[in-house]
Amino acid sequence: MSLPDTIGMWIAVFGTLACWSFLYKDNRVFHAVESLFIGTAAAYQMVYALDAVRTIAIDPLVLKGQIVYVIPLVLGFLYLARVHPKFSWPSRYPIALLIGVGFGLATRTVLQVNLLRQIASAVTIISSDPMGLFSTLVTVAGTLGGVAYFLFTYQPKGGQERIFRTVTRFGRIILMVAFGAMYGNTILGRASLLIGRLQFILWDFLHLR
Amino acid sequence: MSSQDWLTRISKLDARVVFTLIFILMIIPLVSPMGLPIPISKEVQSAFNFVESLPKGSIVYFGNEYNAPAWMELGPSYVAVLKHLKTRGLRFVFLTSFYGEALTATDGMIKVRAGVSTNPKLGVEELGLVYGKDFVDLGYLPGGESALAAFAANPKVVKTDRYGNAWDSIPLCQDIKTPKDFALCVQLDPGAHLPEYLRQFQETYGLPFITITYGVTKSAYIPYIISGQLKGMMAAIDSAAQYEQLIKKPAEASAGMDAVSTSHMLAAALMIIGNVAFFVEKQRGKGKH
Amino acid sequence: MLHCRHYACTDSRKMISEHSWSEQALDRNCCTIAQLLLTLSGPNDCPEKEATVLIIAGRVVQFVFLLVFSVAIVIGIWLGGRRKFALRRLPALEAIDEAVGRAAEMGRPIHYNPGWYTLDSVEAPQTVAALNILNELAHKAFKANVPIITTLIRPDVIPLVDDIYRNAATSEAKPEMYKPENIRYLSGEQFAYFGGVAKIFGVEHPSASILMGGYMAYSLLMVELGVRHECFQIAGTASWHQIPFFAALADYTLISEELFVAGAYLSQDPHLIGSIFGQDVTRYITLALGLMGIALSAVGSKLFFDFLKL
Amino acid sequence: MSAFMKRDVPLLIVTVVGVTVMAEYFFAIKQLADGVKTLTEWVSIIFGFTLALGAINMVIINSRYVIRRAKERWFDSLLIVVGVVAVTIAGFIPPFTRHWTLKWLYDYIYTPPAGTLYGMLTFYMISAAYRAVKARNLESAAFTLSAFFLVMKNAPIAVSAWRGFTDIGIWISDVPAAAGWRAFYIGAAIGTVALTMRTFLWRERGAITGGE
Repeated sequence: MSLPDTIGMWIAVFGTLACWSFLYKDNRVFHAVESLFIGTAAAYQMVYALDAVRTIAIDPLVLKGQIVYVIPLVLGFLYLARVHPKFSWPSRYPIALLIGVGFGLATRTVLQVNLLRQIASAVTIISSDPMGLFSTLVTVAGTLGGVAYFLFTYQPKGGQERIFRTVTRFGRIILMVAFGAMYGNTILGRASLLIGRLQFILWDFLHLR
Repeated sequence: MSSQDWLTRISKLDARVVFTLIFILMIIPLVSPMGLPIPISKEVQSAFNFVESLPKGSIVYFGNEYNAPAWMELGPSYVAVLKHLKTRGLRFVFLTSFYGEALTATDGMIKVRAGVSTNPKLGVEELGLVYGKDFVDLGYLPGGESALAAFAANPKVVKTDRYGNAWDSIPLCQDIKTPKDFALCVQLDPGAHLPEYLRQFQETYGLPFITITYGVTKSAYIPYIISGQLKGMMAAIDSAAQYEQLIKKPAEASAGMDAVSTSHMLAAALMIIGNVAFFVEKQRGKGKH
Repeated sequence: MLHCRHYACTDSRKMISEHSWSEQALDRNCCTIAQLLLTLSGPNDCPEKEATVLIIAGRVVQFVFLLVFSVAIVIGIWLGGRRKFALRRLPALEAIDEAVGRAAEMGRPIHYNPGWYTLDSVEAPQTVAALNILNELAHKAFKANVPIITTLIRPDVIPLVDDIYRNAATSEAKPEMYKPENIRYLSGEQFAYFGGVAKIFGVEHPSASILMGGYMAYSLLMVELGVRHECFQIAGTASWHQIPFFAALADYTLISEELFVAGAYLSQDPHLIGSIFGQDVTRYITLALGLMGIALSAVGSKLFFDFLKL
Repeated sequence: MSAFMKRDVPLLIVTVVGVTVMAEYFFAIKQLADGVKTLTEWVSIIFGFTLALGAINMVIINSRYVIRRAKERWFDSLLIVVGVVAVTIAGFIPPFTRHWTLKWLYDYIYTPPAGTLYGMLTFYMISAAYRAVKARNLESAAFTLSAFFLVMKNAPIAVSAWRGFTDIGIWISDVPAAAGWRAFYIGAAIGTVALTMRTFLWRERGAITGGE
């Protein structure tokens, strides 16, 4: 292994231990490592993004004379003009463009992905054996109850109130089952990353194998 | 000590005590493995069976998408599959088109860079692979799905391999004319790129697929298994361990599985204890009023 | 002529997967750059026949639903101007007053984070919803002389937060509360960002931490940090993979849609409340659609699924 | 400058751009497709500048702490500034991002803390499970039970003791949990459409114009 890689690896070990120390107590070493991490990460992302700006916009503008790229570059500089309080409002133009694109992208597929397909899968009858029918029932009732839970303006009157409360409570319980399942499942993925770290320290550095 | 004290202590246990318990319970099995049994799941078994069924000399295409910090989720399965391919006498090709990092399995430094090892050597290297004959690394073809489409239409669009060798000078590449020359695509998937791969290679060329993905993605991909589009799936460390068991070459994932068991049992035990303590305290509270 | 291999006629479309982000990947298909008018001849034989229909095959139903839902919201906004709608209580949003009150009492700031996603991403609405909440929060907090420290993982929202601070300070006649240094970008890498927030918590001891918007793995670290510093925590997200941690650990939680209505709820603007009624109308439509689907698939008809594929 | 230029034009841009991007998805019109392609390219250019603004914000705030010698703070702030400046210089020296120092920084300064903190989530998940996952009422009982069975399903030792943990775990995630997620997604979809409409109609604009 080359010298930079060797040095780097020792830094990596040190970084790992410094991060773990946070589990015990908030401490200076952890914050020092994290601060360096913050600075490098921010600059690293910026440098790559600006390099992309160079290849996407500046090169075609300068080398090929594609004038249209002046517009996004100006919009980009309006963002930076924000640093001076007097020029703060023009940055709303590029922001408006970003939000427009974001909302457009979000809304155009959201019904298909999050609503229509979910309904289609909710009403699929799994199988006709008793367990399958029971599962289908739970699926259908759970989905409908969960959807009803989100009702904001419905005001039940008289006898409806109890039914409505039962249905939405059931919906809430179903949501909690989903959250619990995700919680339980996530431990596995996180644990495997921790195991990787531990193997690194135990096997490669301490040779405990 | 009265039971009252005992309960209060249990329910107000310092998080650091729990952290220490986790450390101890995960370190012990890594240092002295217990070798607890690892049950094999259907998706992994069927992936293994499919690789077993491929004729000798077939070429396997690796959609090599992944990022270094997540090595432990994808890497062990990846290495296990590579080992299996080699012992079965299959050849393989790597290509990346979504993740510019273009780290490859045969580049042992990936493990070092992922921070999980100081040893820049992977298990596969011991198998004595010959570059250009057993495998070839075509590097990074940028462009995501459109790059995949271009590669599917004409594999020679990748003019050189990762190290700059011309396509025509590589013996293995001579056997690749169309995607139909591949017997299988093993796709590494840290970011839901499977649909793009399926669209470009399966719908047009009917290429069989196995995916190696994150634990959290698993349930999202189960429907692909049911529909038969995926021949198998490995997700997170447990699948990797199962594959290692199937090829009878236990490695890092198998060694880690004891720690998975202990950490999960600890989590379950703590949940039970916490709830019992909570209930007993609640009953006592009721008794008082 | 370019032949577009549309998704509607492939196997993968028939499969229904659970998770939205993978679905979003599924939805990006080659037809977005279609250079031809596509056919509406049904899902089974779509690629080759051509007819002059403007809407891309497989997206007709989606389009109709989007239109119907939008109209329902617009009618809701209109109705809101003429009728008063009562809203179900959202304790998480009422807890915002409690958070401000506590902070004022203790003389400590409030910490706010508007989530992970950039303004141009498909999850942008979550970020904008979070900023709408921040706008209402800023007015309440500045009125009570409580500073808000907004930590950011995405720099593109810096100007928006700055505007919110400035306008809230001006309209509450508390110009001294406008402090640009309380807007802190701490890099776009979630674990570096977390380190920066941990430092801020350690030095400035916020009394409450409000986390809204879309989240990634750092959500758990953030709520645990709040627990460690005994903060009063309100958290809300529509990110399925992080909501479990908020639901388990925060004092109050906004789940999914509740995040999107929060701005309207807090503003008490009758038109916006009306639009929430519009949302409920779309929910009735959704429930009716579901019941129809069940009825049809119970009698063994595939009609419902074929309809959705249009 | 008038309120028109400061407030109305940006709001108009949001609506027009948003509707265009939506229309492009539904209609097969070449001009629309080209327009949206251009827009997304512009967005990726602007995005680079937003990161620059972020870095500037970071340097300004932290250099103030350093200059003031702020208690408990100035040293960390100095490290942040040093990090930003060092990487920026490395990134602007040809061959720019292909310089080996950037790769090295990525491999050894950037990746290890990220990986470690990712793994550290295990500690927090388990300790939080102990502290907070309690059956206080029916809802939290549902959460607790379902988390418990999924944990058992993922533990090989538990599964080899009783195969039933696998079946229960799979049933929970495929049936009730799947139903819960569907309701969650449907809510998110409705909320997104509603927020979009409120924004496009300029009704809810706290975020975009700071409530002006």
